[in-house]
Formats: sequence, C-alpha cells, structure tokens
Amino acid sequence: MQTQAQVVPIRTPDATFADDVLSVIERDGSLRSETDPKLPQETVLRFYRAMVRTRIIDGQLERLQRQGRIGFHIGSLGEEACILGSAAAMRPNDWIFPCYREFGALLWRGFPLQTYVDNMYGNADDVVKGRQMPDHYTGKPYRFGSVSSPIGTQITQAVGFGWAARRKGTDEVVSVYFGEGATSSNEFHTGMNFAGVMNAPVVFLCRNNRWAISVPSEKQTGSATFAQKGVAYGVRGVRVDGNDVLATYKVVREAVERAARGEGPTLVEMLTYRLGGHSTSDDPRAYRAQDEVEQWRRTDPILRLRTHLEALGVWDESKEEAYKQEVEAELKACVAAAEAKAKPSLESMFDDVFAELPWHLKEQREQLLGGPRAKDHH
Amino acid sequence: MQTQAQVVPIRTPDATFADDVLSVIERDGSLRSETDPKLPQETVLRFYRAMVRTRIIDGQLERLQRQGRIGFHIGSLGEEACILGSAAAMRPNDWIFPCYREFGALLWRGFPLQTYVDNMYGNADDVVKGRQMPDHYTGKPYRFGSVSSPIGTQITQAVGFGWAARRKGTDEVVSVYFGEGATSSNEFHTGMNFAGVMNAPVVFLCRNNRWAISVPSEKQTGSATFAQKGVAYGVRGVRVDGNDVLATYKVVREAVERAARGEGPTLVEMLTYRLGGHSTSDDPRAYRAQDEVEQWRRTDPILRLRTHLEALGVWDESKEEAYKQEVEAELKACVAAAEAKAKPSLESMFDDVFAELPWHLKEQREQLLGGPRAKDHH
Amino acid sequence: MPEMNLVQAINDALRVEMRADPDVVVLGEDVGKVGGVFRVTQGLYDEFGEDRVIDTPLAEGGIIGTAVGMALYGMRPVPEIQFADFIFPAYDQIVSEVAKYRYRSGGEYTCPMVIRTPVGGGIRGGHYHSQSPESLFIHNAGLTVVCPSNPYDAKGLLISAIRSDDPILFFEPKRVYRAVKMDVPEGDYTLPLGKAKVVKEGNDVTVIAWGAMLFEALASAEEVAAEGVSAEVIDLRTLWPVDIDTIVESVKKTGRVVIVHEAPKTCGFGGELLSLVVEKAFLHLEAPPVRVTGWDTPFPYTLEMEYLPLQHRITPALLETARYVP
Amino acid sequence: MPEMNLVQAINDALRVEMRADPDVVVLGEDVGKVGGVFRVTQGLYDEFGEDRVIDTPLAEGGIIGTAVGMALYGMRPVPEIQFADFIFPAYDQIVSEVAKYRYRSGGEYTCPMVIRTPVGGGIRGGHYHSQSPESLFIHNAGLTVVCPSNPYDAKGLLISAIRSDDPILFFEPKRVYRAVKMDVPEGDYTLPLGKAKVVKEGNDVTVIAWGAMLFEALASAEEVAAEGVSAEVIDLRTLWPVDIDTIVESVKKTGRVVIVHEAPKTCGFGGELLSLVVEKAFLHLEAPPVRVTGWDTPFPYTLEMEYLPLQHRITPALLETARYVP
Ligand SMILES: Cc1ncc(C[n+]2csc(CCOP(=O)(O)OP(=O)(O)O)c2C)c(N)n1
Ligand SMILES: Cc1ncc(C[n+]2csc(CCOP(=O)(O)OP(=O)(O)O)c2C)c(N)n1
Ligand SMILES: [Mg+2]
Ligand SMILES: [Mg+2]
Repeated sequence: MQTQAQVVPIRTPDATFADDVLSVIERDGSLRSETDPKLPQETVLRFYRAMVRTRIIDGQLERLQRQGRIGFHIGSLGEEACILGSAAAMRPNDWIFPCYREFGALLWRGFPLQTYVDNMYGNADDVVKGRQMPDHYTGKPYRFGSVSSPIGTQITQAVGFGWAARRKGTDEVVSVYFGEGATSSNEFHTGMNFAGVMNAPVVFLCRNNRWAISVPSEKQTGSATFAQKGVAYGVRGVRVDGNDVLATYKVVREAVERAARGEGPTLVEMLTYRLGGHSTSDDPRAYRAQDEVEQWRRTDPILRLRTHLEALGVWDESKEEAYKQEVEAELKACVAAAEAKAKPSLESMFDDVFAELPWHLKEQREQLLGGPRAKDHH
Repeated sequence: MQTQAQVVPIRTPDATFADDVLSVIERDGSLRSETDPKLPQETVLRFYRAMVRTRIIDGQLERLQRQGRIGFHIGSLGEEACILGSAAAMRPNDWIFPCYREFGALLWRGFPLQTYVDNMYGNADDVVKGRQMPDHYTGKPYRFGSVSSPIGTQITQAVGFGWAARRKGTDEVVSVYFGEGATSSNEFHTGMNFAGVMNAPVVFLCRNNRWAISVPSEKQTGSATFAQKGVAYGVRGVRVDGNDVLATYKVVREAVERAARGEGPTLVEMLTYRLGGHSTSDDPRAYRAQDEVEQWRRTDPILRLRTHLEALGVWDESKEEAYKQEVEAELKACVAAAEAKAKPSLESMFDDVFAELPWHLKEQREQLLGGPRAKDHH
Repeated sequence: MPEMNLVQAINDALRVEMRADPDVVVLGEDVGKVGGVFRVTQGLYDEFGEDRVIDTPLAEGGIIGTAVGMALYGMRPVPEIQFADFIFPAYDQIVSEVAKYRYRSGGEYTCPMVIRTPVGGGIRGGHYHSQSPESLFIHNAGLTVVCPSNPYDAKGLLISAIRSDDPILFFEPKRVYRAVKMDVPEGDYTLPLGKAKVVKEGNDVTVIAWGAMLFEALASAEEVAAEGVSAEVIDLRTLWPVDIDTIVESVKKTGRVVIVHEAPKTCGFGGELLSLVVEKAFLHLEAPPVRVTGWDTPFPYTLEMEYLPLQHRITPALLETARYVP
Repeated sequence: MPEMNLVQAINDALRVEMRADPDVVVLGEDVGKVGGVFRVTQGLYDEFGEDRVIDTPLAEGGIIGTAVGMALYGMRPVPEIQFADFIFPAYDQIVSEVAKYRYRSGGEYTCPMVIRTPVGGGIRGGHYHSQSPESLFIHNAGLTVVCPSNPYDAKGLLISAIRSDDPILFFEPKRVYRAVKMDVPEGDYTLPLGKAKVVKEGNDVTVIAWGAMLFEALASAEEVAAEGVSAEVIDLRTLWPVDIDTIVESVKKTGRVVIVHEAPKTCGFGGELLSLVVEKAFLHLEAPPVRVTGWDTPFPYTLEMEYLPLQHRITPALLETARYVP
C-alpha cells in the first residue's frame, strides 16, 4: 500500500512534543510552572507509589504466567502514568469504564488486591466467578465497569451511562479507556458521535501506546493525531504527554470538570508507549525494533516521576526498596491465598445467564451435575 | 438532550454559503468565472436535460406508486444537480457505487430506461430478477454497483474496489454515494479510515440533503460540517453547493483526477435539500415545516440551471415543453411494456444463491414447483 | 374496552410504562416527532419530551450501545430498530455485550432493555425489509425473545418485558401491525413471558406458529377441519425460553407436529423446536415432525407470496402429517 | 511428504494459492510482519509483500467490507478475523452483503472470498476467545461453511475454497492448530467442498462431529468399542451445504445418531442436523437422535472442560443411544 504520501507520521519520541502536547515534568525532575497542577506532595507520592505497585504486580503476574500458574496477563508496562494520572483525576462519584490494561486504575479505586488476584486465578472468590479470562474483572462497588474482550464496545456504553447519570440529576462523569487501535472500531465512531450530539459527560481516554498488537499507529489511521478525530464529532480533542502523570492528571481533571459542568465530552490522546508485549501471549521482538523500545525506555514514566521526587528529596533508594518489599509481600500473600481457594462450583455455570433459571438451564445443570466429570486437561 | 450548546448549527439555506463552499451559477444565471469549469455548451445542455428527465421520471413513478401500479419509489427531487453533476464528473472507465437515490446517475451512464422501469416492476426482465424492491438495481456493464438497503455498506466496498482497481494497474476511480445520515454508520467510519490508510482512489459523495427520513442533520452529528469529518482520517474534505451542477461537476472532477493520479481519496459534502418525502412511504409534513421547504424551493437546482441557459438563449419554454413530452412518451412506452411482461419464473427463486444449485435448494425448488400456488394477495 | 390494532396496543403499552416509570426511555431512528416509520411511538415525543423519546443518529450499534449504558446505570431503555433487517450493525453489542453482561460481571451489572423491532414479510419489502432473524438471537445464551401475534398479547407482553430484569428482543410482525384489531384493556396489565397459548384445541396434529404466520396456521386449521382433521394450534408468543410444557403436552396428545416460520429453514428456530419435540416426545411421535418455512434463499420481492409458508403450504403439510401412516 | 500441523498446512495452502494466482490477497489484523497471532500467515508478508498481505486497521467490518470490494473487482481476498468471537462487527457485511451479493444483483456481481477464523474452546480463552458461531452463518442463505479437523483436509479444502466462486467461512479449530501433525502433500491438491468423510466405520450408532470435537468423538468411539458398541464416526468437514447423503446412508445403517458440537445447544447446528435426520430417515430411527453440545451459557473460563462436549460426555451418550430400547 502506498500509504507514505498520505500518512503524516506521528511524532517520534525523540522530538520534543509540540506545544499542543501538554507536559509538566521536565527531564531534570523540575516542574513547568505554567502547567503544574500544584498537587500536595503527599498526593504526588501516592501517584508514585501506585505506579510502582502497578509495575511490580505486572512483573510478578508475568512470572506467574510463565510458570503456568495463571493463564494470562495483560499488563501496563510503560503506561502507568497515563493510567494512574487519569484514574486519579476522576472524582469519587465519577465512573471508570475500562479497556483491559487498567488494573492500576481498578486498584487505585480501592478494589482489594486479593480480589484482583482471585480474578487472575478465576477461583471461587473471583468477582466474575471464574467466567472470564484473567484481567477481565468488574468493579461496580468501586464505580468501575466490566472488562470485555471485544475492542471498543465499552465506548458507546460509557456514553449512554454518562447520559443516564446526568438525566438522573447527578454531575457524575464517566471516563472510558481504549487504545489507539480501538479508534478504528465501529464503537469509537458511534460513541464519539452520540456523545457529541447528546453532550454526554464523558472523557474519552485514548492510550496511544503506538502499537495495536503488531500494528503500528501509523498503519491505524491516516490522521496526523488521534486527538484530531474529535473534529469529526464536534468533540473537543486534546493531547497530553501520557508518560507524565501530572500532565495527565491535569488535562483529564479539566476535562472531567468541564463535563461535570455540562460543557460536554473531551477526547484525550495520551501519548505513551507499550514497553512490554501486548500480553503474555505476545512476543514483540517479532515485529518491532529493539531500538525503538530502548528509546522509549528513556522516557519511562516511573523514572521520570522518581527524578522529580528525588530532586525534592522526598524519595530515595531505601524508600523504594522498602516499598517494593511491602508490595511483593502483599502480593505473595494474595497469590498464596488465591491458589488455595476452590474453583467456582459446577452449579455456578448456569447462574446469571438469566435473572431466574429457566427450564432448559435447570435441565442442563442436572445433566452436568449428574454426569461424569471432565479430566482436567488443558 | 441539551444539545444546543454543543451543536454548531449547519448553515441555513438563506445564509449565502461561505467561501469554502464552492459555487458557480449565480442567482441571475451568470457564472462565476473563477470557479466555472468552462464546459462546452452542449455538455451543459446535456446536464440540464438529464436533470429534467430525472425529475419527470420521479414524478411519474410517484404517480404510479400512488395508483398501486408499483410498490415503492425513492426519488431525488431537489437533488438532481448533485447527482448528475457528480455522475458526469466520472470518466467512462470510472465506477459508481450508489446509495439508493441515484437512478439519475444510472441513466446517465447509459442504463436503458426500459430496464430501469422493469426494475420498478420486478418483472422477468428486471436485471435483479425481481428479487429486490424497486430502485434496488445493479448495473455492472455500466460500471455501476448494486443497490442494497442497509445504510453505508457500499462505502467500505467502494474502498476495497478502488484499491483493487489500482492494484490491477488501472487508474480507475470509484465514487460512492451516501446521505449525510450515513456518516453516522459504522461503514462510513471504516471506509474513510481504510481509504486514508490505503490511499484508495475513492471519491466519497455525501449528499447532505439535510434530512435522514425525519431526523434533521443537526441531530445527526455535533460537527459543524460533514466535510470536516475527513480530518479524522487524514482524508481531504471539501464542500460544494450541491444545487449547482457546474460546481458539483468541477469539485468532483478535481477529486477524481487527484485520485486517478494516486493523490488519494476526497470526501465531498454536497449541500442540497430533499424537497420531497424520503420515499413514497413517507409524508414529511409530519416532521418538518413547510416554510423550510419553500425556502429551499427557491434554490431549485433545475430552475437555477435553466436561468443560466435561458440567459444564454439556448433554452426556452417551448424547448422545455417538447423535451418533457419526449421523456413522458418514452417513459409511458416503457411502463406499458414493463406492465405487459411476465413475473420472474418460480424456478428463478433458487438461482444465484450459490454458484451451483446445492442439494437442499434442488429439493426446495421441487417442493415449490410441485406444490400449490399462493393466492397472489398483498 | 377500546379496540386497538397492533401498532396502537404497543404504543399504549409504551405509554403506560413511561407514565409509571420515569426510567423508561425510548430511543431510535425517527422515533421522535414522526413517531417511528410505522408510527408505533406516535405521540410519545409530545407527551414525554425529547429527553425520553430520543431521535438518535443513524447507527444501530450506537442505539444499542448507549442503551446498554443507560441500562447499566439503572434505567429501562426501550430501543427501537427500524427494521429487524437493520439490527446487524448492533449485533456485536447484542450478542457480545447485552446477552453476556450479567453473566460476565458475576451478576454485578444487569442489562435490562427491550429491543423492539418489526419483523417479517408479506409487505413488499424484499431482501431488507422482510427478514425474521429470531434464531440468530436465540442461539446466544442470555437473550429472551418474544413475538406476539395480536394486540392484546402484545400489550401485556411488552409491559412484562419492560419490567423484566433480562434483556429482551421484542419482534413485532409488521404484516399484522394494522391488519388485526381487537379489544385491548386500558391501563396496566401483564402477560407472563415464557407462556405459549393454545389458540385452538385439536387432537390430530399440532401446529406451532407465532407472529403473522399464526393466522395462516389458523386458516389452515380451519381448512383441514372441513376434511375431518382436527388441528391444535399453538401460538408461542415467547420464542425463547420456549414454553416446552405446552408443546410437549400437545404433541403427546396428537403425536404429530407441524412447525411454521417465515425465516429460512436451515438453522431456523424450527430446527430447534423439531429437535426438542424429538428429544422429549420421541416415543409419542406417530409421524415425522414437519417444518413449513421460508426457503433457503434471501427474501425475494416479486415472488414473496411464494416464498412465505402461507396457508396454501401449511394445509397440505397438516393433511399429510395427520394422515401419515408409517 | 512433509509432516505438518494445522497451522503449517493452512499456511502452505495460502502460499500455494498466492503463488499460483496474483489475485489472492490476505488481509486482517496482525497478518503481516508477525504472521497473525497464531502465526498462520507467517512468512507470507516477506514473500508476497505488504500489498498482498495487508495489515489492516482494527475493524473487522472494514476488513470484510474492503474484501467485498476487492472480490467484486475480480480479486480473491482471504480475510482473516483474529478470533471468530470478533467477527460480529463484520456480521452486517457478511450476512447482508457477502451472502446476498450474487442473488441480489441478479448474478451480475459475485463475491468470492474465504473468511478464515479460529474457532472453539479448550485453550483457556473464556467468553471471547472460545466461541463456535457456525449456526449464525449457516442460517444465512448463500454462505458455505467449512471446518476441517486435520492438516491434510485443511490444506485441500482451503485451496478448493479459494478457487470457489462462492463466499466461504473457513473455521479453524484452534485447539487443533498445533496438536495434530500428519503427512501433507507438497504443492497443489484439492478436496471437494460439501463432502463429509467417514473416519471410522461402525454399525451400531453414528457420531457426527467436526473440528476439534472429531477427536473427542473418535476417542469415545474407541472407548465404546471396548464395550462392544461399534460407532461410525463422520467428520463433516463442510458444515453447509452439508453432505446429506453420507449422513443419511450412515443413519440408515445404524438407526441411531449422536451429534457433537461445542456451540451452545439451542439453535446450534446440531438442531439442524437432528431435524434433517428426522426428516430424511424417520422410519429408520431406532432411538431418538441425541445432541451433545456446549451448554446454553456464555463460554466459561475456569470450568471450560466441564462446558465442552468432550469424550467424558460423548461416551455415555453413545452407549445410551446404542443400547436404547423403546
Ligand atoms: C473486535 C476485536 N477485534 C480484535 C481483537 C483482538 N485484539 C485484542 S487487543 C488488540 C489490539 C488493541 O490495540 P489498541 O486498541 O491500541 O490497545 P492496546 O492493546 O495497545 O492497549 C486486538 C487486535 C479484539 N479483542 N476485539
Ligand atoms: C442500517 C440501516 N438502518 C436504518 C435504515 C432505514 N433508513 C433508510 S434510509 C434512512 C435515512 C438515510 O438518511 P441519509 O443517509 O441522510 O440519506 P437520504 O435518504 O437523506 O438520501 C434510514 C434511517 C437502513 N436502510 N439501514
Ligand atoms: Mg495501542
Ligand atoms: Mg439525508
């Protein structure tokens, strides 16, 4: 395909982001005062710890998958700033509709780590009763949606949800995550269009991590940026340095406040990079140059924030080490507990298909319970 | 819905179109020399006659439907300029993928009127063998697509078709028609996006006739124009006065030539107005003000071109009358012939489902042929 | 009691529920000022405003997707799809999301909604205004599928459907829209989902039908009565979960069954019904169950009356089945 | 003859046809440099270039819609849908357009394409990486549906499919992808579409299966042989139009039939097969035909082996059916 002429390449990581891409944390750890959201130090430390915790969990889950102890994991290596910064920008009464890479946001919302690990094991305590793959959690009590694999379906749902929240007289705002690949989906188009027409209180959070599995963002669309797609819908579009947690916080917070005031939806393109594989099933060396990855490592969002915190003198290696050990111990305990738990019951297979069990599922349940058991081979 | 704040209203017909909307024919019939495509007079007369012919056929088919002689018609009253101008801009080796309102383009391509009328009757000579509703024709020998009811599906198809044409080494261009309502469809999004990435030689012809059945264009999208939707895909977007056949010709022709040169797709928003009902099944008085219709009648594309031709002295009332009688006679003969023709054969029901008749359709054909006939009630 | 046709009865059901429950909203293409292309939502826009009777952009996926969001938040959306033939842009939302929401969220989120849409042929609609896609939804676990044949049932079933906590496809036989009038109670009443109705009792053969074909089945039942064959006619009303007891009871009595539907035969709902009958009443069967259905072709225009399984095709099937001797 | 697994055999078929016919192009998500998430298209990008092995944007509707355009122009697109569970955004294009193009255009336009997609469970995929949606396609007139169970069949059938003038859904049982190896001829050979294969002859009961379940059926057939029951195992290979002769012949011999599939029971293809058997061989049936299928729930994760109709469920069904006495 002769795409070269048409496609304006998305900025390469080495070029400084242009002025329209908001950033806060400079390379030396100082903050740009024009854009700094000026958060209390303890809040920034909370962001940092949450990002580190997310990364540690990611690493450990990947290990567990390699060891065959869990079936799958889809992580957020390199995307912690945009995930945590945007989650933190949501007010307590706001809602988050996830894609699949935002367990960090789920935990930020107070979802117990044990419950998350139970989901990785699909055991009897898994909130979704072992019915979906790992990382397909649901968190309604935490005002958090339900992960589904089909790309984009959550986007229109978030729009209807936000519209309903406003109709019910609340000022609740809904944020919805998706990757840059998902902007090609039917649902992105329809969700953006309906949001524009319905003036829905929704913040569209596009994690532009440059890759959709093996497809680079330049092959995803002919538009120069993903934010500009808002133009097609009369929806405000903004770009932010998604490896800068403070910048992400600021931009998303503004979008949330606008939406809450009835000023309509915003599409936020968060520029970041997927440092790891797409999931534990993927080996990115098959399709991308290690060079590119190395370049992006230099903009690692955790290192960047740590530079800032160390410059302030509120963080150091010994704190880092202590915190890591704390998280690892916590996780280890959760994993041990999760592994000791039973599988979901056979009966549970037939629950929740309908509100009440219809005749045919009663029959099938009896057949299953009365019949022989499968050898548990995989 | 509090849509007011968000939706930038699309220009009202009374405001002069802004500079970015190309037009040629002035109200007094003179041509703006900066934009005039400077076509031979005979060509412009051909445009005019084709537009008048289209309108006469529309009127007569509507009458036949009212009389119960045909089942349905979907017409182009008021949209003749944008349909004929854009069709005329296609070169002989180019292809046209229709929506459902472009029989004028079909006839322009040389499709016999008799065959078109046979399609209205779904008789044995109907090119689609009486299988689809009236106005769902196909015209492959005329490099014309196949009408389908589901909104938008032709758009992605045109992109793949154009891409294939280029891959085969031709410079053929594909134009694809759809209404402004169809810009909300999945297929518009995907078609535009794929065209942008594939650099496909496609001209997207959006007839913005202000209405999608009863839904006004302001409720269709939050964007200020439909042309600007190109921005989301890196696809060039242009607006043209679609009630000006010369302007439409010029803009579409340019887009065709660009595409043929490998310079990529264009989205053309053709500003027009659906003067009649959506189809013979629709009564627009139930949802729109007669005022609005009257305002638009003043910009009638046929009157506008006639003013120009009369100013030049190449057309007058007697020519008009003679031409009308010619077309009416031609049509009358076609209708009489179509009404005299047989229905498609019973056997034909099972043809063309597969390339060859499989066992189950052989069986079903025997059942039908060997069984009793339906009373022909409707 | 006022007389109503199917359009009026459905309109009335919507009005009753919208008055009773502010969380009920209608959304779809052209449902607002004009009241839908079949006028089923006529007057609702005037009474309830554009916030509860929402003209959407032209995108079925968006209609259902936003309705899902509304339902998750606790509302009771009643989306309209203009023709069942145009439901497919929303198919992913319906089968991947709507059907699975309760299950995949472990019961945390539910997705109650009633997707209303006209189905069926016989109105000169050709390929894309005539189809009956019920089996394509029934196959997906989690969906309830309803198809009333008359105004009284339609109103009672629709009110039940709107109050149900499950997502429901509500198929409206458009050929019946204005063809059948009957007394329909004013105000609020419900009919149970999942219950078929024996519309005509008989002893020799059972006919299972629904929607517009119910009337064809009834006409055939009358026709064969003249030939001494007593047919029992069942109107399924709820297609899934189907009222298996009523079917099995009838087939045990008659030993013979004819299943009628407009959709193409292959992998249509008739195959499921036939299989259920065989599975549950094999030893009672005195003749092979028979399907009288649309042919396995796209829905044709000119020849539609030869495509549909109308009285002229049901009658011989009834006679043959009733008289079948092994 | 080289040994190949299913992935390699399909890859080889694609390569053979792409070398033979420049109009054959492959398109889909991740089919290019990385060769697909299951590596089925591996190496094709390097051999044929990005013009014939096209990484598309993430939009199944666009993959099929553009493939339709290519097919209309005379090319032979072979689109890949990454998992069958993700085919639904393209469902409208497939059922409204692909299936109907030849018919609705009176034969002027044809739409030959082979839509390849992995199906089935048993690989810890949960809801959305495990489904078997065949019946949702078979119901739509105009589609041919193929599902090979082994490398040899897969290659021969895929080459036939690419040369066919009809649109074809080519379902690849992903649980078999790397599990089965066998000798596969190099170069060009075809197997006829629409022909089933009697994989094991038997006299007491017929088992109909395809894809990954074929191996479970075979294992059960062996298991019941030890108990003196002789099962005949049919691998359908082409699901639709189905090889009715092979089925009927077998059932006439055995008088008993068990149908196995992974998809949920209700409105699955099993119901159609059961109905066909009843319609064509009623008087030969000595026992009620039985379906052993996935349950009518979404596809579960942890309990997937209890969901699937594996050997442990097929064996008792075979024994009961073979030993059934009215
Ligand atoms: C409808 C659909 N098609 C394909 C897939 C397979 N798939 C899963 S993730 C993915 C890439 C998504 O990329 P992007 O949206 O950029 O998100 P990221 O993974 O980069 O966060 C694909 C193709 C899917 N889940 N759903
Ligand atoms: C998928 C789908 N949904 C709904 C319809 C019913 N429908 C037919 S035309 C139409 C309006 C189209 O409006 P627009 O795209 O503006 O084209 P126009 O009729 O104005 O030319 C609708 C809703 C359809 N044909 N297909
Ligand atoms: Mg991405
Ligand atoms: Mg319009």
